[in-house]
Amino acid sequence: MEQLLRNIFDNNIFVFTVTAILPLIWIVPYALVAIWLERKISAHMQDRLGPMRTGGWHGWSQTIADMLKLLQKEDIVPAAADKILFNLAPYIIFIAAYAAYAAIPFSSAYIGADINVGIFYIIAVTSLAVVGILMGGWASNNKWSLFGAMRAAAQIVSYEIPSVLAVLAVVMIAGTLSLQEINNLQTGWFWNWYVFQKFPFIFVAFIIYFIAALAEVNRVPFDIPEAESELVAGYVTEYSGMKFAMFMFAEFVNMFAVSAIAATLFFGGWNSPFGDFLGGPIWGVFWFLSKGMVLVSIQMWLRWTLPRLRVDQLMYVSWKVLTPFAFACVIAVGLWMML
Amino acid sequence: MNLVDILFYIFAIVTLVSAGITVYSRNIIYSAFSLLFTFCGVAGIYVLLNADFIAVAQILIYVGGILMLLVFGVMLTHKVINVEIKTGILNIIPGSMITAIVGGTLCGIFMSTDWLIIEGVPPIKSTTNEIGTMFMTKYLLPFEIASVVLLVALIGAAYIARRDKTSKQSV
Amino acid sequence: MRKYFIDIYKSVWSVLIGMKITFGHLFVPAVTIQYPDVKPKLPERARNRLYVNMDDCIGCLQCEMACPVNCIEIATVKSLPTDDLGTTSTGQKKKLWVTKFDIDIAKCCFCGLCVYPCPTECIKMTEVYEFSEYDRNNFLYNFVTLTKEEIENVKAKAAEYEKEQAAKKAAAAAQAKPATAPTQQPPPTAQQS
Amino acid sequence: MTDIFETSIKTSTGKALRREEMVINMGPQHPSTHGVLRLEVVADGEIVIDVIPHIGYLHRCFEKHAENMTGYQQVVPYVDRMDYCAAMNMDFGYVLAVEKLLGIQVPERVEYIRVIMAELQRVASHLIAAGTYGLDIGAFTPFLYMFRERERILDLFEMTCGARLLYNYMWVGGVSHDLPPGFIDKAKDFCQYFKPKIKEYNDLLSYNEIFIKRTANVGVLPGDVAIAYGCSGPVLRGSGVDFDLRRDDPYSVYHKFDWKPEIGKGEMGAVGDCWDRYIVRIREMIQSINIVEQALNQIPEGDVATAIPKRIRPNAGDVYVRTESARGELGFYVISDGTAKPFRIKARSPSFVNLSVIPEISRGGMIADLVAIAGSLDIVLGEVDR
Repeated sequence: MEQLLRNIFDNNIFVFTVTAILPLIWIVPYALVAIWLERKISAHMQDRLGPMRTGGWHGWSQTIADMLKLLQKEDIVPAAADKILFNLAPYIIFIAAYAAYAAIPFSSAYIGADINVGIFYIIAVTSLAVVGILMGGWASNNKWSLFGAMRAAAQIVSYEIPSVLAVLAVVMIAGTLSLQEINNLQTGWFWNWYVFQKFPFIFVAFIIYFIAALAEVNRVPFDIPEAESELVAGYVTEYSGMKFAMFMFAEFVNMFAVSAIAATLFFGGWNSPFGDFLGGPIWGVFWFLSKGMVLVSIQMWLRWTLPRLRVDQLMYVSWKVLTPFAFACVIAVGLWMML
Repeated sequence: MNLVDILFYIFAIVTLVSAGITVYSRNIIYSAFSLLFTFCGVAGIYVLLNADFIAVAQILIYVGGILMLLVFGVMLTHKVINVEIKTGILNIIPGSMITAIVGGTLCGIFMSTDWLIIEGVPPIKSTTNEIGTMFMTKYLLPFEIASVVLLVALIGAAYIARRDKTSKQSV
Repeated sequence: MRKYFIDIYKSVWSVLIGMKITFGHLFVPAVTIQYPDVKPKLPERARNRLYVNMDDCIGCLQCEMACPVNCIEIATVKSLPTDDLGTTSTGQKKKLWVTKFDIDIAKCCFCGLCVYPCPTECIKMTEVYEFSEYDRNNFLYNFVTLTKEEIENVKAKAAEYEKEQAAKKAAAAAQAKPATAPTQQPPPTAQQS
Repeated sequence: MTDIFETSIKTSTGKALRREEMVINMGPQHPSTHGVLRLEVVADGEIVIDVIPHIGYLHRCFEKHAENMTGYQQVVPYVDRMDYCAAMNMDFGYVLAVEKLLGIQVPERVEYIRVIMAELQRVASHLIAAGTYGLDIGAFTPFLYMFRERERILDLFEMTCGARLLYNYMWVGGVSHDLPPGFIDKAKDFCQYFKPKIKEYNDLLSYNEIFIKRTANVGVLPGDVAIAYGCSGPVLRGSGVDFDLRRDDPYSVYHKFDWKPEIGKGEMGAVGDCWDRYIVRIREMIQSINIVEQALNQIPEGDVATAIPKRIRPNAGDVYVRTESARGELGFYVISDGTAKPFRIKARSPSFVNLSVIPEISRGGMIADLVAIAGSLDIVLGEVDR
């Protein structure tokens, strides 16, 4: 891909810019569709219909209309807020969400940067979001926002541990941190996917990763930083207009990012489930995106089913359930590999 | 001046300016948050030095761990209800003396070192494997000592944070 | 330790049950309706906007009395014996000019208490429920059918008639001086006859 | 308040760490206060040290209004608006009080209609209570399922009296309309339709492990404390006290039906925790549906308007009548001075009394627990503030 672009444009800076922007071409329509999908899924699960009027077929353009509305809204900064940090926070959160896309392999031909420490890099940059959340929550100068920010920070930091351990189990089998190579190792039929290897340890690792990922992107049942019945809206309480949209956007971008990582690590990424059937780079994008979207849909499904945990129970789940199980998985996989 | 040079200067400027804010800002929160950019700038310079693993570890540990701890500390030790958290200027004379001594020493070392300059950029290759191998062979003892120290710190922290068992539990 | 594993098992199991239920509902037809396009059929007793059929109103003020929020305001003027106001659909003879019949629908609490006492069934609650307005003043519904001039005219006539009556009465009183003690006639007001 | 202050966190050397409490206002505009209630929370981090409820944001001078009405009948729409989630129960209590003052005996059919309406209203009210409780805990979907069923009850009410929320249906001496044709069949259909839904709620919410973990052993209200505070209704029964005015001080025709009050048994934790209060409501719905079915089968024919007095002018005197509303003991104390206007009406509203235990049972919990407790008490602010 990069070589192709280099041949076309013959200018390094331009090539890098184009490569960097490519995921945006996916993310923006994805976020619009995902927000619409979330509404529709929630509506149908609740025997409703959801948005039906805007745009014709099942209100498909509702999110676009909402975006336009948010764009036109007055940009309100509370008088008591710390203006610099208040304005900076949404961008940091978005940067953290978007930076992960640099190392996500969309297809065998396209990856933003095929770095050797791909998965490690993604784990590192997503932790940047915590800083943004703390910044936004503190700068709002609202006690509820601060509560939300504190909860978010504690939660994301805690859940990084089981998720990293679950990833480690896969990395141990693959023997590499590069996502593109991990994908290459899973080619062939779907039983070559890591989720079916070393059964059931990697499967358990996947469950652990998925639960931890839910917590890291603040989805139900781990949405306590935003818990609308407790903290109103947590750290986004004081935000409105486009800045609020940035938070929302980042949340959905993050949702896909963690789903994409799960798809890559456990479900063969851009590999077709049926060997060479519908293989190749172009179909690879299709497989990758559909695997990601299925996982995103499961996140939504869970959200509209479950109540939310309390702060201490959330910590309990992380430290006393997920972390020991993840450790057990890592050790079991290690022993299996030694045998 | 090629792309890598431009990037280097960008990262250097980001690092220096944000480090300056960290030091000179009267608002502790600003100091803490500008550390974010310092760490990221340093990580960028690591990348330019072909140390990809170190760069990522820098972000993960310093931003995800240490900066978080700092921000938490600042927020929790003060009345967080108010945005105004200011520092005063204290100990000007001893401070400037120490600064002068440290700065002078560093400058002296910088001038007297015979810098090794290599022609051309070496090919990028992963440092992860080598770091892993080194940890498990040559530097096993320091590695293990570090991990034991961390474990001790962990236990100590858990001990301090533990609720006093003798007093009646209320929850 | 055993409780720990039972808890994990129970959590996973109850989550799966919940997911099964919500997934099943994905394919259940929606129970909601697309409101402005599809409108629910209201039962016949539905209580919504008030309507007054002024042809039948005899100005008895029963509804005004019954209203718990005082949103109805009625003023009446006595008609002259020569006037013929017609009869209501129930055959009652109308005796009063209704010069004011205002309902402040913004105040109305839709309790329906005004409907029951009406002797001619002229005030009733209709099925109209979409009557939002941009201006609050539009919520003051005037039901009076008389024009301003007619009202003035009626009032003037009534006042004249009162005067005449008073004069007549005074004359009559002057004539029948030695009769019973002068009883003060109650002042003619816009009260129920 | 004694316990929590003594157990400050201590270092290993026994020195107490300095703590700073934060005063945080939950409400008046807050999603989990179910209206406009302000809870002044003294919190140490996430731990609630004290709660001070501030009420009065929805005060509409109901009692003063009632003294200035044109008559006793005009008070009914105002009574409706006290507990807007259970307006039928409110009407029921008030008209019983005025009827006792007047000494009217209403026809038996009216009694049956009133019981059917009151029990359906109790189901509707508990559906809101349980649904919004799920919402407080974070589950959105059960809320809409419960509202789906509630809409069917409201449909029944609408075809009977024309209104969906504030009915003004029960009048002194009778009801405003007789049951419409087809009502009994529709109501029976609804009862059949509703019974299996309880299992769905239980599977989706009541026995969900996360829900249990959030509510069991949270906000434990022991029976004696509940009695001491004067709690009533599901809050009292959730604490294991077997007391229901419909059985213990029967009014109307409740003695003719076969049912039993539900009490909390502490299945998931201590007796009187949030889960008990919640499950009592769920089970009461089944009992209410039972009563409705029996009443539908037994309802006699007759005229509903015979006992409605033309003019309500009770003799001077006073009367206190208590009924079991959806939220507990609803009492009306009515004083008449012999005129057509009530001299004084005092309402003993269950939500107001139940709200008073919030500080007692939420100290030492977390903010999320406070939300769970406030939801489990199921207060309606219209009734608290009147």
